[in-house]
Amino acid sequence: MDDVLLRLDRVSKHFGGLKAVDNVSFELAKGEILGLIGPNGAGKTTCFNLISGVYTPTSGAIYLEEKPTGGLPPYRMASLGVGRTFQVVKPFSTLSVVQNVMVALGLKRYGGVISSFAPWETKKSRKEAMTLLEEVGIAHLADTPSGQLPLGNQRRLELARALALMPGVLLLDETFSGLRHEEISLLSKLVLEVRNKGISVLLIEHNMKVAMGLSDRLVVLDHGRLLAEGKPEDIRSDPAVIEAYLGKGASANAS
Amino acid sequence: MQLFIEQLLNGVAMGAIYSLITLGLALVYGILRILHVAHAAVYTAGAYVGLYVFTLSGSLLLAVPAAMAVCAALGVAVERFVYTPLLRFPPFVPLIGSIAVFLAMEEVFRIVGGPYILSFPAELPFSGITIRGVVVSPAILSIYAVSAAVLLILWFIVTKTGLGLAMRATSQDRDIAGTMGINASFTISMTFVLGSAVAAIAGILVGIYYNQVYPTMGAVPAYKCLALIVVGGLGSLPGAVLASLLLGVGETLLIGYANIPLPRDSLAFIAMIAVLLWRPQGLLGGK
Amino acid sequence: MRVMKTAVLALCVLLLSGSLAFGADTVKIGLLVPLTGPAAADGTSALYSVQIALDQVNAAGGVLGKKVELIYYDDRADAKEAVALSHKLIEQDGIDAFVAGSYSLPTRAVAPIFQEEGIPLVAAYAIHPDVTRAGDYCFRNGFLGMVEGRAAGYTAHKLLGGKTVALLTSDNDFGRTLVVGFKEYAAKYAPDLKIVSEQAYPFSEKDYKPYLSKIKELDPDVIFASGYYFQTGPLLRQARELGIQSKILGEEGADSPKLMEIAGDASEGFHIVTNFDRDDPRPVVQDFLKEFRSRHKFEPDMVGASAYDAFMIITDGMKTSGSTEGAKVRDAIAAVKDYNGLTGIIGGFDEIGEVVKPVQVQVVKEGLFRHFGVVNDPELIKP
Amino acid sequence: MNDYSITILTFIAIQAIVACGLNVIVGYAGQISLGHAAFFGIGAYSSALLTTKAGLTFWAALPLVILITGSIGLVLGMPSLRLREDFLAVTTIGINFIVESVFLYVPFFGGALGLGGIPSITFLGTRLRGPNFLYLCLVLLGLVLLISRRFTKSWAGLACFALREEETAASSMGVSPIRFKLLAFVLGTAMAGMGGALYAHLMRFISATDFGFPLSITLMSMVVLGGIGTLWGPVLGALILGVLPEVFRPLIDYRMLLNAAILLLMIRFQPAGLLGEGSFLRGLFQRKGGTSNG
Amino acid sequence: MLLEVSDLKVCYGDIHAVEGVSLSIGEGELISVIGANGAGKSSLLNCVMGIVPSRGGKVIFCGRDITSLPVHERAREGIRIVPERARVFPRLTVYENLLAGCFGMKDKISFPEKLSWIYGLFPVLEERKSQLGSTLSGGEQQMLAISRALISDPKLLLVDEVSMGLMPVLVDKVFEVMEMLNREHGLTILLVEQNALASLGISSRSYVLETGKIVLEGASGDLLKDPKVQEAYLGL
Repeated sequence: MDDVLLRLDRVSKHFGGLKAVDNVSFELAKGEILGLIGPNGAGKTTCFNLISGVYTPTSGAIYLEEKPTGGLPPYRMASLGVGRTFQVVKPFSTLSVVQNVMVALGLKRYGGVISSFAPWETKKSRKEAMTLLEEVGIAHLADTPSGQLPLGNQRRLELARALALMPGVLLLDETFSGLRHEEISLLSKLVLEVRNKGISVLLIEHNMKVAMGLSDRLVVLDHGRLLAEGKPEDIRSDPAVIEAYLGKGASANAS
Repeated sequence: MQLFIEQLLNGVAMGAIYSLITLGLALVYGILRILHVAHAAVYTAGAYVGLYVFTLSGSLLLAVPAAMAVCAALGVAVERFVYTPLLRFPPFVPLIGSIAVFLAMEEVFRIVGGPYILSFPAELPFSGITIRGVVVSPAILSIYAVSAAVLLILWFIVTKTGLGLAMRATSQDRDIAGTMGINASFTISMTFVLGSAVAAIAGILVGIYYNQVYPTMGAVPAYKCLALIVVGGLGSLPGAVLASLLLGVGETLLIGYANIPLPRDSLAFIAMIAVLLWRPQGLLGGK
Repeated sequence: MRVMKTAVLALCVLLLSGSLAFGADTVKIGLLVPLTGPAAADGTSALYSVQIALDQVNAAGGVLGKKVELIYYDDRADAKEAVALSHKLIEQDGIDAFVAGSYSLPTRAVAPIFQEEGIPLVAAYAIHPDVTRAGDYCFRNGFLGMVEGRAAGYTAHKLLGGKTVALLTSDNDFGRTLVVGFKEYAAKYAPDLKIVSEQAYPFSEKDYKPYLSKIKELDPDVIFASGYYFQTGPLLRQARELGIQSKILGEEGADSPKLMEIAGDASEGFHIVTNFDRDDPRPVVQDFLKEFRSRHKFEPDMVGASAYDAFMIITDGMKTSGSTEGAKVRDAIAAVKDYNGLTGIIGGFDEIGEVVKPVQVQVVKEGLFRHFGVVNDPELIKP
Repeated sequence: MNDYSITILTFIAIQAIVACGLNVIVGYAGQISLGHAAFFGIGAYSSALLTTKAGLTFWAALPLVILITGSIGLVLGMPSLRLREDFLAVTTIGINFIVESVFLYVPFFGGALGLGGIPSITFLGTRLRGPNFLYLCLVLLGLVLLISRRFTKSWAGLACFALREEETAASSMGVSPIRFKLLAFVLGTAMAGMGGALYAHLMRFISATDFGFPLSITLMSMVVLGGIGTLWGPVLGALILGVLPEVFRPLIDYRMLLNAAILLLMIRFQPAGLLGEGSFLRGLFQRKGGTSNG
Repeated sequence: MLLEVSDLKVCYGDIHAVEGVSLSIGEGELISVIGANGAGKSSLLNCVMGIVPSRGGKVIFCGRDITSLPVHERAREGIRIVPERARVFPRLTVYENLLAGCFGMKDKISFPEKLSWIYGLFPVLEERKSQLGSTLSGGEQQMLAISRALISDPKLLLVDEVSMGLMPVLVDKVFEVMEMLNREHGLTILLVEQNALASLGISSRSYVLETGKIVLEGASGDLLKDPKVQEAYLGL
């Protein structure tokens, strides 16, 4: 692929003796939706933390537009265009919903001494934030403290926040879990729209229907290792995947 | 050489006293994650109650248990009325509560016991020994004996008894300990009982050793011992003892052999910052 | 927000302006003493002694036919509080003169205020040199560190016959100037006196063995151990426990009956240089001792005696000048000569306001401070 | 008002300035600091030295004092980047003790004798004293409040709030923890330095014990009591803790006990502070709508 | 019925995690609750155990209303939990972890007996009995968590996402043990799982939880065939 945006090259992350991510390589193309699936504890979120700079890889390298990024802290990754959501939602609890989004809108301001002292609550920034909140469907909650939102809306807020960074890559960590059916379809549509704007999406998803439905390609992790990679229909019928997911006994049962 | 051994013996005795106070702090930090500054007031209370009962009865055998009992009650009261209700707030809220308790209790000691230094005229039932010119005073002997006994008993309770198991389990995972039938709030109170009773012993020991009991005697230990539990690794009991002994010996030797321009009490904090730069989790702390 | 601000401000002003004193027909003398906090013991001593002085003056008919009123506040030995309270004493209470019964830091902070207002100030035991340098209204009844240091040198050399001395001082302003005075004496008057070691310990020290172990090896004739009684007491005990045989000399900070309680038998034969001689047969001393002992269940100390004198010097100045006017009282105090004080015969005050009087040397015998000697060489006691 | 009330109010205003600085660190950026008195002291000592030894006027020294204190704040704020909360708390206590002992034991800082002879402040040729000094303090307090308010409304302030709430998330939103934590330390300690300079020239004599750990506790209590992270909280806290001991003054023996007891009761029953979330005062005084951020 | 839960509600602040769940378990049953991440499964289980408070509804155990009992008293009534991610005590040895498991047990004499039974069940624990909990691998920690719950001979065992992060072999093993405990020892088990297939495979009845509410319930065999379940949870 010549328009590769993000590339993981034999990346490993060890915690003490635990190999959370073990020699994983995959690529994300521009404008692609790539699903990252695997059983609980397979290392998916660790992968996200490596890409977004929360963790530094034990070995291997990560390239963004072919520039190595390993070791850059999260805020540098954010300014390079990596936006993410968190599996365990991390709202800025006492800040209102719209302020949460503004934090991300400030990305371009935080670098300069003068620009970082400009006031944040301007008509322009509020309008930008409100547009994003409307997109994810929580504009009516703009002035509620984000800590008081139900989980579903907090997930939408996470998405709005990540979008506010105007990222080149969007990392969605189980953004759909805990949502109702109609919410899932609304946000799925949004993810597709985002992709159509040329933003690449890497998503972790447990709901197979959603994962299979949204993704152009899937990467399956198991015990930190890359188990399979391919189009949804291939993955669906891959016996190794079924076994990893459902256990041996189950694989016989299911097939 | 003789000087060196005397200094060393001294330093270990200082360290032993530190460790008796520090242990209570480490116990409390381990189970509640609170910096228990008021512990130093409990220690002062131990000295006062011990002295009072000793003056009335003339017997240390009565004074020590009485002081332990009163301090245990005091510790539990602080836990119940100040810490437990403030646990859900950021840690500096209970910390300020703790400091307020400490200051209030210092005032109570002054009002009840007077501002003057009281003497603790207990005669120790044995005399000192001299080995090859090295003088070991009865006070130092008793500090060794008492602190060794206390550490041993504490070690036994913490590692060998059901209560100790409950304490350790509660400090590592309070909810899960509860699911095993461990009554967390009772266990926490018992932790305060233990720590405070040991502090009472330390108070009496210091009172006798220096022959002084006064309202502000807790002021230095209150904060210095915080540095010690940080050096030891917050909540680690062996760490607390190790840090105390190291500091006791280190202070003594530094004063004895080097003319340092800074006072002894800031040494603990300098040591703490040095240790933190090297091992941010403390000497024996886990991650 | 604005509502809140004004409300709180109004409340505060209301609270502050609560207790305006009304000018009554009394002579008012102000006193600041630390009654809470770490210095509470000294403040309490000073207060008790001044109260005895007050009652004695009033029993004898007061000053200029008026009763004397004592207005005292607790300054916690804190400079900020002392500054605010001195304003309170001056404006709300309208005092005529002031007894500084507190430590150096607060006293030094308030001295310029009284100087500016023209109110005479007599410091009881604050030792910072700047107290009297604030101006001509400021006097001190206690010794400067230099004086007492020289006297200590003299005592160690002449009275105790020492040839070698180890210096072990409390590391605070007083301790340091004492050492300077001691060394000055040694350099000027006693070329045969050898200072074998010099150490300082921090104020909150409890464990003196590291220092003492060092001294023990040197085995000096005299140890000059400056410090307060709660420092010197344990120090004496620990020295004797270590088997140190040297004579030990302390200073006025150790002048408290608590010393003997703390040190026990180890205090026997301990010498101090101080400004209070309990064996002085003059009635002023013996009456005070009797009165203090009957009022309180413990022995008076040097801090109290010095505060007593500070109060008495002021009332005496009022009597001799026949006025309570600041300038006149100041002149009267400045002109004091051979005043019969509790802390000895006060020769007078020098041009800066420092007292000139003999330094007392006391020794502990059978658990009591007893007369040992006097240093009254004018060269040595000159401030 | 008489000089007594003015003196008390002047001290309150100075402490409010310093408490506002602490509030920037603790309230806005969520970093614990129990050694704030050290920076108050650094401000006081640097102003004292600049005006006595270097012969500068107060007005010339003030910007330098703010610069010096802020720079030292930058360096001593570094532990906050590495240590978790409780370790940081104890470390800042340690910084306070160490700074105090440096002042006390290094002869350059006057040692145990303290520093005296600090000139008073002159303004347009007249010496500032009494009410005029208070006005100066109030003007600077107003300035500090203005800066605080402006800070909460700036992107930098928003970044600090985000860091306070969720460091990982904030970092993933492009907020550099290093930059903004240190910024808060610099700003907060510079305010403390300004307060220190005022204190030095008010007292005209300073000594190390004026800047000990108990003062740090008082400052922290002011912030917590008034309402951590609120604009007016530190001022209200300073006012209460400044006036309370004066109210209790007639009860000589029980004064400090009552003071401590009231602090304890307030912490116990209004732990979020008097102007904090869910307090009774906030209900009374907070304007509708515009929240003052947390 | 051994356990009856009616209209149970759990909130965290203003967030509703469980919104009126009712379920019941008879003695000797093995029941599973399946659902996606964030459906409220763990909250439900933690609320039955008493770790999180309920905001409404009732929990009745052995005919006794235990809704307001604190967690340790529920434990003493005979409820035990295998928590999510095992949560073994990291700085206690394996042996001490097991000892803590029977803290409230009156009859201490049977402890060695129980211990050898556990060691028979999971021999690896005996090998590691003096190692600290934190040094065990993920699978060993799960085994320890199960053993710690079993050693007190509970009346009801709550199992929270035991398959999380385990190798398939171990998942199979763990589920086999669950099935065995239920069949051979008559242990009542309430299983909460994301791994729908495996848990439907061993349970008799199941509930499907979605966003805090029960949306489906019935015999596990029927649910396995339910198209909605197949689509959402089995990925088929």
